Amino acid sequence: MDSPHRYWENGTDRDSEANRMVSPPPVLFEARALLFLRQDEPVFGPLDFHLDRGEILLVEGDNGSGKTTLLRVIAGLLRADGGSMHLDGQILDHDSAQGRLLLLAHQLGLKGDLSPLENLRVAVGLHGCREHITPRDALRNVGLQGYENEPVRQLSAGQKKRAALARLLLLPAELWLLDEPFANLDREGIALVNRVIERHAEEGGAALVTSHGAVTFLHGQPRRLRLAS
Amino acid sequence: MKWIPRWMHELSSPPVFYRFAGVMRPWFMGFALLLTAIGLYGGLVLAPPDYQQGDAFRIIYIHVPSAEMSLFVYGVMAIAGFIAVVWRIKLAESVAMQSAPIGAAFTFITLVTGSLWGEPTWGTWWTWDARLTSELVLLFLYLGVIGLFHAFEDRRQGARAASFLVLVGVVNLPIVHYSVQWWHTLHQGTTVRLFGPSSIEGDMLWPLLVMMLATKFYWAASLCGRVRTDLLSIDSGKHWVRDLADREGR
Amino acid sequence: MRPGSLRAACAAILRRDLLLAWRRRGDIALPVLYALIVTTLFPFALGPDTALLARVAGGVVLVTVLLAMLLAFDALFRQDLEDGSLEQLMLAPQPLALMLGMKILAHWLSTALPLIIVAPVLASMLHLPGEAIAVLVLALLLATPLLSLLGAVLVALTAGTRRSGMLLALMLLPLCVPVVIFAAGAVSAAQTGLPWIAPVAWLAAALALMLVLAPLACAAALRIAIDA
Amino acid sequence: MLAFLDMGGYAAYVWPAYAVFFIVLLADYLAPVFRRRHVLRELHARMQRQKARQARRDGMPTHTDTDAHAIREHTTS
Repeated sequence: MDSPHRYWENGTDRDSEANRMVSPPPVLFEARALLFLRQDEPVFGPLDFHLDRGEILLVEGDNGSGKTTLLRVIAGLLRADGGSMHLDGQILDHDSAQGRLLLLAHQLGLKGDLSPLENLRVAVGLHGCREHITPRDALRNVGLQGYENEPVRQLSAGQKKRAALARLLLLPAELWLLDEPFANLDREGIALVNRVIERHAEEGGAALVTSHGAVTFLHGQPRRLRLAS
Repeated sequence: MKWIPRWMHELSSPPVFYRFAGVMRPWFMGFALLLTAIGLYGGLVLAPPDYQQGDAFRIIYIHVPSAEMSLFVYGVMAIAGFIAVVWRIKLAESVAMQSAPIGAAFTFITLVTGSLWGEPTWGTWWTWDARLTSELVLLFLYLGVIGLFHAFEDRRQGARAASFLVLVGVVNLPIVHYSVQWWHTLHQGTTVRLFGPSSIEGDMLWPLLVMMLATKFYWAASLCGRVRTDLLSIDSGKHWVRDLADREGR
Repeated sequence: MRPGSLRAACAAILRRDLLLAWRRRGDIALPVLYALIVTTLFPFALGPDTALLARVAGGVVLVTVLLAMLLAFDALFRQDLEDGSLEQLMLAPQPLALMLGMKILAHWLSTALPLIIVAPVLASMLHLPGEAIAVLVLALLLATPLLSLLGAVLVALTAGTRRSGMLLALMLLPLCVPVVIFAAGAVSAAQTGLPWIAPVAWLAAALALMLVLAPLACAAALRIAIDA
Repeated sequence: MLAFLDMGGYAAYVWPAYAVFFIVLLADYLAPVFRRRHVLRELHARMQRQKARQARRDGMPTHTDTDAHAIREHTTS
């Protein structure tokens, strides 16, 4: 605990730690002394952390501690004021990240006048598509069968979130940045998000998941990154 | 940015610039007043009346320096704006944004004095010639920059966005000027020339040059004052500003 | 994994925006209606003198089209910014400038093209002679995309601010002066029997230049404007 | 002197032009002076309020980091 801005709590048990020693999984994402200022005061950082393939990192912190900002910086929407980010060992900046990471933010990025299916097709057009999955499959996997052609604006908040999750299933990206993915969801939806994240991790992807502290619905015991306010 | 000299780097720190500007401002203003006194004495008293325009030509001593400053300030603003957009230096953002009101003031003066000069010499307050029209467009450009800057909640973000607009304007201004010239020839309007004789007498010329220098000093003084005040707002959470408020704010 | 191709991405954005415009086709009619109303008002203000109306017709139609476009500009990025689509667009593996170019194209197709289609009607309401109408349409075909591109840069700059239509007008005025001059110049040259190729060529040259520069500037402006 | 003020009959143009020049520039020069005073006074008042609140909370007025933080929060809002 050399800095008030970070401390680690390793949630993995010894066995998997030992397994890792045998065949160390390559680091997917790494942040070095990552710093973001607003009006010359740090919003977060300097932060050092890394994310292996198949790993989920829970970003904790109170409201205003900079969780969303951190995700937006990693996504390249905001420019960091210091430090560097590396994806697969290569420096990540504004332009090079594109397509390798996905952001699920508070604003879901769905067009209200289009149906979930049309929204997903646009996303596929922009990003390309994973193998062996179609937009229809993705919608079925998130429990939106029957709503494929309904305008998104007529769906409930939870259903909109599911449609956004379907986009994650569909698009080829290794690093997911999920901002409060459990908000607006019922118990079934929470289980769905957990399934989706776990599958992604099993397939070798990684995810940063934010949570505002009190409770997290994330399964298992992920590594935690705590942002102090 | 290794190539930036050390003194420049230090000067771009807000507290240092604040002190520097505070010291320099009275000197700049003093020179400006002195030169204005000399220039206007030369221009209003010593210079003989123009053989065509009589004494009306004496408006030249404020009109032409103002017109020159309206472009000069835009140039400075564009350079500072470029630095602000590319390197995000706080002082450059401030200089770019605080230049805009000064430039707008000079542009406004140019338009009003031009109009007051036009009435007795061409018999009209306003004519759509290339120079006047460009100057009007320049005024709108300044107002747009000021408006955009104030439309943002975050000062620094507003400064960067408005600086970008300044750079767009740099490309635009010459195009406006030439297009208005072309338009003017197309419509065969009244051809007027702002400067009656193209070769101006020495007695008439030197006060003009002095006045041009005076407005430069004035600009330096005004910019110092504005940037200085702006830095206080920008750095209002910083210790140096809070100490200052402790001493001078009561 | 199949990475997305550039052409697919362009098509996706273009299709999406046109589809959205189609779903809200009532909004397409608004600028056209606005232009119609403004043009109708001119004869009432100037009197029904045919010669006078014919003389000002080109300019009136041009300025009306410009103002109608100005009304529609605000919608260019506003929705995308509010629902988060713009962020998703910025994360896509395609060059942002090109994607924005597609958005501008879609916006032009859904707002300016209807205006160009009714422009001959508006012009003949003001008794503009036939040959001049042809030149007017040609000038509009070059001038409106130019305005769309210029406007897009400015809209991108104001994207991070509260709603401000007047500010946009103030910012656009200096930029659209040359466009208006050359477009109206072409029409009035055609009306008086002078060669009108030169101003049209200038417009075409400016359009070619802005087709390259404006999307890049737009992307840069957008990055500045959402950086908060 | 009167002849000078008359400006060869152009007094109605020359003097207003000079008046505009000096008035506009004077306003431009003085604006930051007043604004600077205003900014400092406002900041001082805000700091006093912060200090008073801090004193009520802790029993004694001090400069602390939360103080600075609160000021920053205030200016951004």
